[in-house]
Amino acid sequence: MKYSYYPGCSLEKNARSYHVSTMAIAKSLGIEFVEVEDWNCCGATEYISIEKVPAYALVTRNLALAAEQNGSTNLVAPCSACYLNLKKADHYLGENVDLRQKIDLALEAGGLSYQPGSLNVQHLLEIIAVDIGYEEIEAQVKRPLFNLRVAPYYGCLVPRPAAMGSFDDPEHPTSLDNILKRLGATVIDFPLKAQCCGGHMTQISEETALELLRRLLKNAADYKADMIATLCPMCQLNLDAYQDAVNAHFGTDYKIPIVYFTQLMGLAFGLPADELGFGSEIVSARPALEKITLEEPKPARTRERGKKKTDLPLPTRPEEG
Amino acid sequence: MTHTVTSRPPTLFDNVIAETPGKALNLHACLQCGTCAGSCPSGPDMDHSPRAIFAMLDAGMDDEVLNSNTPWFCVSCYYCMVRCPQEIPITDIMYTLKRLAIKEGYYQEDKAPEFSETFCDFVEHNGRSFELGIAMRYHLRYHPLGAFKMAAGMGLHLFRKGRMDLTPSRIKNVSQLKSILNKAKELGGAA
Amino acid sequence: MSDHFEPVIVGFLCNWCSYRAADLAGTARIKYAPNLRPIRVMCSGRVDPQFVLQALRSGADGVLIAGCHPGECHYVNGNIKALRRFTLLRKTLEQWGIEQERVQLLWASASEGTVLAAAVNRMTEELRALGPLRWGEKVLGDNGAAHLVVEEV
Amino acid sequence: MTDQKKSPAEQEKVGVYICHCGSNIAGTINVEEVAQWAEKNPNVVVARNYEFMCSSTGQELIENDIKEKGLTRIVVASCSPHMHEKTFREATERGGLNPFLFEMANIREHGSWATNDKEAATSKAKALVNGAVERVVHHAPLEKIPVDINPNTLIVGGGIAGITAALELAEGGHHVYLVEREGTIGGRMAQIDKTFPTLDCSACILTPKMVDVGQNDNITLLTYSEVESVEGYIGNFNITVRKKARCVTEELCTSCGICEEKCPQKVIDENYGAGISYRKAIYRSFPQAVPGYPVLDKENCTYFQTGKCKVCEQVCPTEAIDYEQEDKVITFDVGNIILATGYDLFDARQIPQYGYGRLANVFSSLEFERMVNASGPTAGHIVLRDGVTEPESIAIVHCVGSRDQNHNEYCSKVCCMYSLKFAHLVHEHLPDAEVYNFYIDMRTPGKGYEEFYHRLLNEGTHFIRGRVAEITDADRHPGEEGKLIVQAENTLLGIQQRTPVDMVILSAGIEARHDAEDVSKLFKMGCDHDGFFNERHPKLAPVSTMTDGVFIAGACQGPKDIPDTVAQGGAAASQVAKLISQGTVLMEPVRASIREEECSGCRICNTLCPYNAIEFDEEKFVSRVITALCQGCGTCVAACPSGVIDGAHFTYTQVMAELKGVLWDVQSDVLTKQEVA
Repeated sequence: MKYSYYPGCSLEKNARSYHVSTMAIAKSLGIEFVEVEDWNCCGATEYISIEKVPAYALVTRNLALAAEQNGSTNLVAPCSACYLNLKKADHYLGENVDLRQKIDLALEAGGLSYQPGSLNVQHLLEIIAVDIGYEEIEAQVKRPLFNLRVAPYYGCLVPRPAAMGSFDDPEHPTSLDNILKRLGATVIDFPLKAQCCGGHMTQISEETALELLRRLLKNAADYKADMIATLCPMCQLNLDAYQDAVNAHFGTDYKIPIVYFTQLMGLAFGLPADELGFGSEIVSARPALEKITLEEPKPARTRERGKKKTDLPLPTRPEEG
Repeated sequence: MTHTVTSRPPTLFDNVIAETPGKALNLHACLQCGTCAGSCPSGPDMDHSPRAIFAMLDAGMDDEVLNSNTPWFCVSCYYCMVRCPQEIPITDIMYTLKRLAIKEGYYQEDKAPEFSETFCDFVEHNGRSFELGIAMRYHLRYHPLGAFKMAAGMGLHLFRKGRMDLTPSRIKNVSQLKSILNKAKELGGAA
Repeated sequence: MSDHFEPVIVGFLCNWCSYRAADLAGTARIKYAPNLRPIRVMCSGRVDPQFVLQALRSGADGVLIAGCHPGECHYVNGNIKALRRFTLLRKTLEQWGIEQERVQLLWASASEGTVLAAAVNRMTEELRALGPLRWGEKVLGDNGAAHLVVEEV
Repeated sequence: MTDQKKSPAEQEKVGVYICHCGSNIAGTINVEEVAQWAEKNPNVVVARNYEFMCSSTGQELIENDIKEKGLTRIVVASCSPHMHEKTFREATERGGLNPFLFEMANIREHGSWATNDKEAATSKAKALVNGAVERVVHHAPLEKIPVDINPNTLIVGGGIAGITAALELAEGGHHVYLVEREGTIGGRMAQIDKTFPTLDCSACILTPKMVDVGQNDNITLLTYSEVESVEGYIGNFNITVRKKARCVTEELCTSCGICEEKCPQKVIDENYGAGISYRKAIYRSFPQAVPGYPVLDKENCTYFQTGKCKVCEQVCPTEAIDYEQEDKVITFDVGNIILATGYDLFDARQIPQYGYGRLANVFSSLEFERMVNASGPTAGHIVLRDGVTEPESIAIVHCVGSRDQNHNEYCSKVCCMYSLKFAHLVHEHLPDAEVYNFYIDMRTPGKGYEEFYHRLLNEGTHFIRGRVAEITDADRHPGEEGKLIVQAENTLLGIQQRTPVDMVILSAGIEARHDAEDVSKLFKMGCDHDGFFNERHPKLAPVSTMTDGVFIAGACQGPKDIPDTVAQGGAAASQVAKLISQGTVLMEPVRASIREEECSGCRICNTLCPYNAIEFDEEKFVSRVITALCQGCGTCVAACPSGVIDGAHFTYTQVMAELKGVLWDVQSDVLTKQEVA
């Protein structure tokens, strides 16, 4: 399968490991990524806060380039913020005539043009969960992640806003859970899986940001997660790089490695850890990874309806229902 | 969603709707139910809850709205937006409020605008951002102590891990980007 | 296009849904384009293609056929029959170069006054853009020969 | 065409009457001008405008003109024919003309009310009036068709609405077939513990009525049955019902309940038990079930699944168990139908952030109704999902799935009140427990309802104005550990609150039955886009439908509490009783007829007719309409290739005339040449 690939600024440096591991598993899964030539920053959540039309123009230049270079009509972004900005621009331009006309003129000034809807903007998680599919993933597993307790963490911008059509539930997404289960990991029912890491709040009010991070770390720890699997550079950066700050600020002692789900996939696919960018995380993942065993754990006690005699029957879970 | 058009001069309420893409007209249908404020991760730090902001807009308390820190504390998690029973694009409205506040020259010192602006002129000159570099520069510019704390806190870590550099990468066709952005600014005005 | 052209639309409204929808639009004081001239039929299935052709020949710029939603027809499935005839009729009209917008089919239940009003507004706009039908030039040519053919349809 | 031959248009003397309807019409339309203009029409003898044509004086105008001026046709331009067509037809008749020699032009709903543009409204009015005049001259005198009313009635749904309607009719001496899908009648009301605001025990007031139904000779009770087909029309419906096999010989069963007691197979009771209690594979939903004999649920029966067991057969003292029993298909005739099919509860799993199905101690309102009910799984004790622990704090969440564009836009009407009732019941059962009601708006319209709210305020319930954002078990502080945290904005304080509680009750809204649309198709009547059945008129005909002889009652028409439901049950019954005592109804003579001499016998019409009302005469090789079956839709009229089917009162000539009439001002030259030629 062939996709146009928009790495985004983070993957160039701070989230290098995300990029490397993505490329590594792409090989195993037979995905071809064609990087968009001379792409520019998507504007993150900042640019749109200052100026609307330039913000959309900035994003749309990338869409225009991707469409023109036609590597594929499917444009993939591994970074949640980039993914949403690209998708949103494509959506609103199709919907809002006035904005569309302005952007057309702006692009024209750069000798470019873009027809909304001509690209299908996808997040990396979507193509792996939906286009590739769980069966194929399971087929690639050489070293199952037995006994590794992972908290699947989606963050905000992939599941939400669902208005433009989301491939997963905006409140209770399950695709990452399913991927990790197929890798053999023990996936915890992480209540905060789609809660917010604070985004750029670290730059605006550290107080606020640290509290948001604390909630996530505490809850993951309460569920005895060995690590948190993310799919967004911003989430990874905040949870990883500020973990010390959180501990210092709240007098806690969290040591939860934050890794990209692609790194865990690569590991399960039997690829060497150093080719997956392990080691670049600040809270080291090594101790957690050492917990991985060869034999499968006994299946965790699933809540049967009315286990104990006194118990009242439970309604079936949404997934089952 | 039909809304009767009147001849009176546009209020801030009208402008917010006009400047927000998507189903912004739904703002008229706000039930004041508080789902947005109840869902907001950073809500407790806002001086007015998003719901209150909408009520204030309706009441014509324009200064208070534009002075409010509410939009600046929005972390764009979009929970309010997916949960709103009236399908109001709340997160997008928060972006609009930020833009209008800047346009009207409101906003508190050493808050988000500078960070955003730092970010933006970076992008405009290089075509690429590199958050950490920007963060550093932002802190050095606006609160050196903060910057020191940062560096001490995480900056060094990242430095050691080779995840941070202070030289941004540049795109080839910066001139093309510039002409696009300049045209866009000319068309878009501040908001 | 003449600057003040106001299209005339003949509406065949079924007694049970769309005629009542128009009643409701009125009762609810929904203002919409006055260009529609409604004619009541018991069911959209009663709309004989000849009615439509006659309307266009008699100077209407467009015809709106409105019935109950599929599955809600008061007469089980008259509206589906209307749909079939409509599809065929539209094809025929296209042969004569009569634009699709000129003959439209609409589902509007008795509770959908807004739907009907919106449809009339939309259609009026579309026809304003298209301009007068000019049946004579389009279909008849100079001698009325083609006309006779039409009569037979 | 035939009616062209009779009465050449020129000879008719038409009277035109333009109604002001106060300012409703005259305010927008220049009625004076329209009248004067109309009088110019060669067929029009007199055109008047009058303030209120529907007033007795207005009608007398018509009557006198007919007598004095010898009018032969009448046109009234006023409101919708659905309003006053009847009125003016009667006036026409009193004047000595056949009522069908009248035509109405709707210049109010379709005219003055639909635009503010006076000029446009006036010219539209002219067009509509002219259409009516051109049409009416082609009208033919017609007689209404009398149809006998079969005095038997079908009632679908054995809830309180159906029960009420059935008893009203049966006690009035009319026979009723009451069809219920479940094994017993009783419906939702049988699941409920107490009723608001009086708090009397639901079962105590319901079961006597259920018993009455069971004992009334005028009621044929068909439980565990479903209607399969409906043929015919008002007065003469032919019904087919499938009586599902319950594997119990009703004649032999004494309702002793031993089979139920001994059955080894325990099943979660998703239906009556709301999924929170168990039943056996052979069961009665509750002890007071009517009828008293049980139902064997084959899907869960050990014998039917494995071929072994047969315990019930062994223990039954009267050998009433019959595993070979098969579905029975019953057919019967009725004159009228009442649909009282009730509602479904909104499935709270559609709102993941409320945790229903994931968080054990989040309960649906129906689950709580069962739990707090003395005959429920915990004998009325309010406990957590573990079945033993009493909650110390309970949150009641209003508007779950209601007033929400993402789910149901409408207000479910009963939730505020039953949430208040829940709060009260908690205070009653667990005096020390804290109760928090989270609401958007408190809606308590109804006799004694607001007073009930005040009572709850005094009982110390915490009322928090704010729609709940999320319910989570992810604690942030020691105080929240092991609790369910209800997060919402207290909108009156403008602050976000996290309220730790032991138990959450979701006050789920009311939805149309999942299969409401199929049912509406089966009975040939409409339902709105929410799936609730459409009434004929929201104010003046709330229990009638667009289909004559089919009535609706209760929550199948829209969210409703018990008093309203009972009222509608009664109303529907009296509508039916009226028709029964009338004995016959006069139906519009709008019927198709085939001019046999001209029929080519192509038989196209035969298959088109939705009522199989067209038969084919093999000897004469022509088609013929069975008038009694014809409903007058006109599909065949439009389809007849040789145009020999006349749709009375909607003939080709009449519609064409009206058509040309409404287009009087735009007739193109080409056409007039044609007309002349």
